[in-house]
Amino acid sequence: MQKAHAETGKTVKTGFWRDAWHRLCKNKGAMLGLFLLLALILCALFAGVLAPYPYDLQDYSHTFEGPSALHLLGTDNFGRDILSRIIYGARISLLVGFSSIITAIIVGGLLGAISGFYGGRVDNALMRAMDILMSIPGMLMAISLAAAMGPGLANMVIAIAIADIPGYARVVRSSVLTIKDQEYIEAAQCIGASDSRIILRHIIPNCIAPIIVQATLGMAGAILSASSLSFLGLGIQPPTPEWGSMLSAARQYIMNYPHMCIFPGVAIMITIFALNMLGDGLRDALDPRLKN
Amino acid sequence: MENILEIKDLTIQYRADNRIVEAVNQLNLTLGKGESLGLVGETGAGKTTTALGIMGLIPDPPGIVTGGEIIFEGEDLLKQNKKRMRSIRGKKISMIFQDPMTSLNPVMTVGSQIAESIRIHERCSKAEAATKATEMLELVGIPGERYGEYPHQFSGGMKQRVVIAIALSCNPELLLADEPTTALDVTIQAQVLDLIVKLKKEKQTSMILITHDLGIVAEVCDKVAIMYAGEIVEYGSLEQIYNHTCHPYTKGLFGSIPDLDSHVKRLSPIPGLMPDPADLPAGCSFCPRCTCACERCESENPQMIEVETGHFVKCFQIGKEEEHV
Amino acid sequence: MSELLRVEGLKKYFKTPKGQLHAVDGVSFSIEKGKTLGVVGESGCGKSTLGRCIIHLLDTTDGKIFFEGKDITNIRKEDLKESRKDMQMIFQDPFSSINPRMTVKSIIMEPMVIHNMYGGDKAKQEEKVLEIMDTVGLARRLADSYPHELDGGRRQRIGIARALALEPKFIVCDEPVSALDVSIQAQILNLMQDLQEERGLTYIFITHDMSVVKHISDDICVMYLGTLVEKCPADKLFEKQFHPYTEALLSAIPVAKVGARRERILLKGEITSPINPEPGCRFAPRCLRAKPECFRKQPELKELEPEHFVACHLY
Amino acid sequence: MSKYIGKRLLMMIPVLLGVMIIVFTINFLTPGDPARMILGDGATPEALAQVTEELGLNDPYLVQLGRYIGNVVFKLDLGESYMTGKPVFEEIASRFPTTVKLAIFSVSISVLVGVSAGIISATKQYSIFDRIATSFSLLGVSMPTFWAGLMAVLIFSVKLGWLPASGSYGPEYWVLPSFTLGLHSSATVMRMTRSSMLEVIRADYIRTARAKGQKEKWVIITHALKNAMIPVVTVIGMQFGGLLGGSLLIETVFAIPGLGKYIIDSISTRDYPVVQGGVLLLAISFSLVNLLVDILYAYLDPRIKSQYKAAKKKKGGAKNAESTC
Repeated sequence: MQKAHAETGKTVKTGFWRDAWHRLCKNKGAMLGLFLLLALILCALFAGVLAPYPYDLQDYSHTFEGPSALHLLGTDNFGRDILSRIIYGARISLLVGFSSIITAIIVGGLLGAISGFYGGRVDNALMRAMDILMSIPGMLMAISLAAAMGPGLANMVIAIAIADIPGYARVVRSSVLTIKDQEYIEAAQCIGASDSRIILRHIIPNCIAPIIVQATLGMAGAILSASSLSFLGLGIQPPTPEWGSMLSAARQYIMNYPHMCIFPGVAIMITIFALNMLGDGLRDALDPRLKN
Repeated sequence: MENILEIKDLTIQYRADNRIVEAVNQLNLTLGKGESLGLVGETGAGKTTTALGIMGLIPDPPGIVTGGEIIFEGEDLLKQNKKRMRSIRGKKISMIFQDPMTSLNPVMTVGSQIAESIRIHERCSKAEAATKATEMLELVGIPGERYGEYPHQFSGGMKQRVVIAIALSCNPELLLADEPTTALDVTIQAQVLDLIVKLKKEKQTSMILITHDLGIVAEVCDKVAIMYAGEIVEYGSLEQIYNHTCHPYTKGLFGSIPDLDSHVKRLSPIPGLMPDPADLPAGCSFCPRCTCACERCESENPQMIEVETGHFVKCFQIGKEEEHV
Repeated sequence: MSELLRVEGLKKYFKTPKGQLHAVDGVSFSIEKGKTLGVVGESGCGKSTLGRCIIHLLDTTDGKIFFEGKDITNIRKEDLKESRKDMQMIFQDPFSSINPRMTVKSIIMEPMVIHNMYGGDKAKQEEKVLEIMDTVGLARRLADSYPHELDGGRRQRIGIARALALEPKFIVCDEPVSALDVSIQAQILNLMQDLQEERGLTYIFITHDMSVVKHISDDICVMYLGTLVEKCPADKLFEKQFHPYTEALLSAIPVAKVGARRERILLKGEITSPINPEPGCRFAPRCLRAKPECFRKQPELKELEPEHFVACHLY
Repeated sequence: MSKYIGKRLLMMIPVLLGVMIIVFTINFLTPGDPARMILGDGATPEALAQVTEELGLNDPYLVQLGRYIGNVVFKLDLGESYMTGKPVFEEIASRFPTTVKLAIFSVSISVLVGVSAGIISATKQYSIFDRIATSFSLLGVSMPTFWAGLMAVLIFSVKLGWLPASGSYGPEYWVLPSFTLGLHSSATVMRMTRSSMLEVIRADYIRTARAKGQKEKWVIITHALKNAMIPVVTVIGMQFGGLLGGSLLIETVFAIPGLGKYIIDSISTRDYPVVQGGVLLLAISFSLVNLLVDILYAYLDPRIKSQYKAAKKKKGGAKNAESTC
């Protein structure tokens, strides 16, 4: 199609990101994911405006109430409005997911890039270290780190980030290795480009796409880990509203007041679903070769 | 001579994202028994699609055969059911694929891949099939002991020999060879071509050799069909095409290859590029690149004309010249 | 005529888990200014490695490279950048040899930016880019296009334009037309010849295609498993070959003429491994005329006829 | 083959040492005074000092680390539980079988459901089955395990009353936890199998098999399956790690007295030797599973096996001519 345009002289502005965006727009699933994600981000940003009640407002005359017009998703054991707590909870989940992924990508990406670009002994040493880290299942790693460091938002972010680092190091390393093999890297050496220019102008722009995909899917994983940690009492502590810790508190009332257990879980599910859909869509959009 | 294969008005399209690509466009072709036909064209001309069409292996989606007939030994292959097609594939018509690196199953021994083909079409025990597969291996110049080895233990040329052994294991009537030597080095190519020609003679197989290399065609084929943008633009015997070239595209192809014997300082290439197959010109598809195109070429698609016995050309200019003469 | 590049006993070994891979093993030749040296051989013969050693994309294991009389084998990093202006390379794969995230203009301009040409004047550089695009036959309107919008032939023109941007004297061409269709291949070959005439360029033209190499070269080197087996002027080689490998190689080329089929010499077996090679002639295991001596000692390059060098014990 | 296994076993040694170092270091950095944990809050400073000295807690990090590794490797000594005073090894060894049982049940369910659904989905791409299965798997991967467990309890125990909600007193108690874990991880296995199958089905060697006239069913079974399973096996291995991590959550949700719940309980009682030992044991089991995966991998993919054979016989090197260009 584009060839035809070039042929007939019609100048249609195209670029890699523009094309990818067009492909993404055609993907209904990805658009649904993006829409849900934007909605969640809005919830998190404007929780104060959107939530019908403050998240910690206790009302002992209305405890354990099922969904009603007053409390759309019902109330909990302290009579707090579950909807409001879920809306505020989006803040924590998105914050934890985002910051732990950014940390993991920066550290893991750097290690992977060094490993892939320089190769040899550095690569060997780093990759063996990553192998060792990866031989402890991620969830187990996060749990033991969280247990050692104690509960709290920052500790949870660090625990999740550390558990995720080896994965990113591998992804970045393998894409750097693929790009390093391309002839255009040799061509850049040929015209006298310095190492830093090659890394900045040629390698990084080309491995950003797979990193974005990994980050989107990884953020889903990080939010899952965060809620699991909080569920086990190792993450966010009450009364701060967090979906996992809400479920942890609701567990003992499952026999009689199941609504307390359902809605926070649905919130987690929607978030993860949105990120997964968007991630899958991005993968197809950013790597057109995969899709035939 | 009796015709083993007759293709009439074959049209194959690929459909994706509201785009219709005419890969093969009203193609007509006949092949006599025992003949070798060279199907020549550049990337995207629709050569492989034609071969896959004959095999009934067009990937669907996105490919669809939208019209025409493929008559093989009196029956129209496009009208046969799946079961009948399976009994023809590998038995009566078989195919050698372009890339020997990827066309063998990496987790099966080469011997069992040959034996599989024998077991499908011939009533025989496993042991008999294995014996026959070993014979086939030796026939293509690979020691029988290597029966139990895996494809990755073979070099490219050796793998292509295995592919040939698979294709010829059931003595097919028609062999479709799709660029069988393009991926190989010159000296290995010579070995493999020699093998194909030798076996073809021994087994009296008819063959369609798909290639972009006019040199290979000159050495192997009796008939030549030149393909451009999904159509046959010139068809005739080897002698007719090479010594009485008519179509401007064929002339352009010959002008593009450096000659080993004479000394030409400059080549005379065809200007421009292959048209986008999703957006073919209204008239003759070669018209935008043609040096002798006229107004009629732009608007009207020329028909095949027989310029001499058995030599067909799809070009208005040829008819004109004849008239002038 | 003056000599532009001379290579003496060039060796490049790679370490592999199975042993030393002798990719290039003692190759010597020289090229005169404004001429084209064709290097032919089959895959694995070390021709690409040779090109990459000359252009300093790979370090050489042993041997010497002289450019305009200066020894540039172990050139310092700062000097290397300077010498890049004189020596450029055109790559094989029109798809992987240009960065998919850069526009045509920025690809061609990058070398000028790196070397701060035209005093770093952006407008001047841009003007120069458009001029080069004209020279290589790329329409100016494509300047802001991305490579994926263009076909193989145009992409290869971008690669050529990038190499020309520094106005080099010497270009290593690594199979520049083998990924292209014949009609496009002819266009690119013509372009390269025109450029050579206009700018007095010197080429090393690496290829596996005998007819292309004959067409474009003044001299031809035939390589087999890292060694140079025969070297002589292009026309001569096709009239008379001495080395049995060259003979077989030439006889294997299919000729696009009716009844032109020559007596074909079919080699036995396939190329042997370049890892820890046995002493003696590399071609001996496949050679139809090998003598016991061939398995013991590697033959030297001898001048059998004026300008015709052969490395073979038979002569 | 045995050489390959031997090499993999040797490679496990540094990995296990590394795991021990990590587990010990995490614990070393944990704030809190073990002596106080053992003696309780009422302990005198003298007693505290004595216990600290006995446990060697005043020694430098490396000395403690060396002692820890020495104890684990040579005496299987993981220390003593602060809570019960019994050796940690005994405590966790008695609970480990429960966790292993749960993991094996769930992995079986996961592989059975995931692989078969993935294969059917891929071979019938875009069918109703495919759409339903992909939607379910997408929901599956989006669900936290523990919430899936809670919902299973809500539906099957609270509402329907079919199965017990917690504890482990008989076979019926295993149904909910194993299916929750198994179906949950089958979602990932299914997605991987499907995409791997889809990729393999498009491969050239599948076309070769079809060109032989092979029935579609056998094309899938003999050619596609083994190739498609190569990446899936790796994912199943990774899933096993996920299941071991997931068992901590699921055992907590269903109150199953396994190692997972024991670790979680010990975290809340700050019984760190137990946590340390438990995590170490789970990490070692994961490494062993990965070893099994690697062996299975070599069985599925002859290319890995022959890397080791080629080193033995020198001929192999000469046959596979390396390309250097």
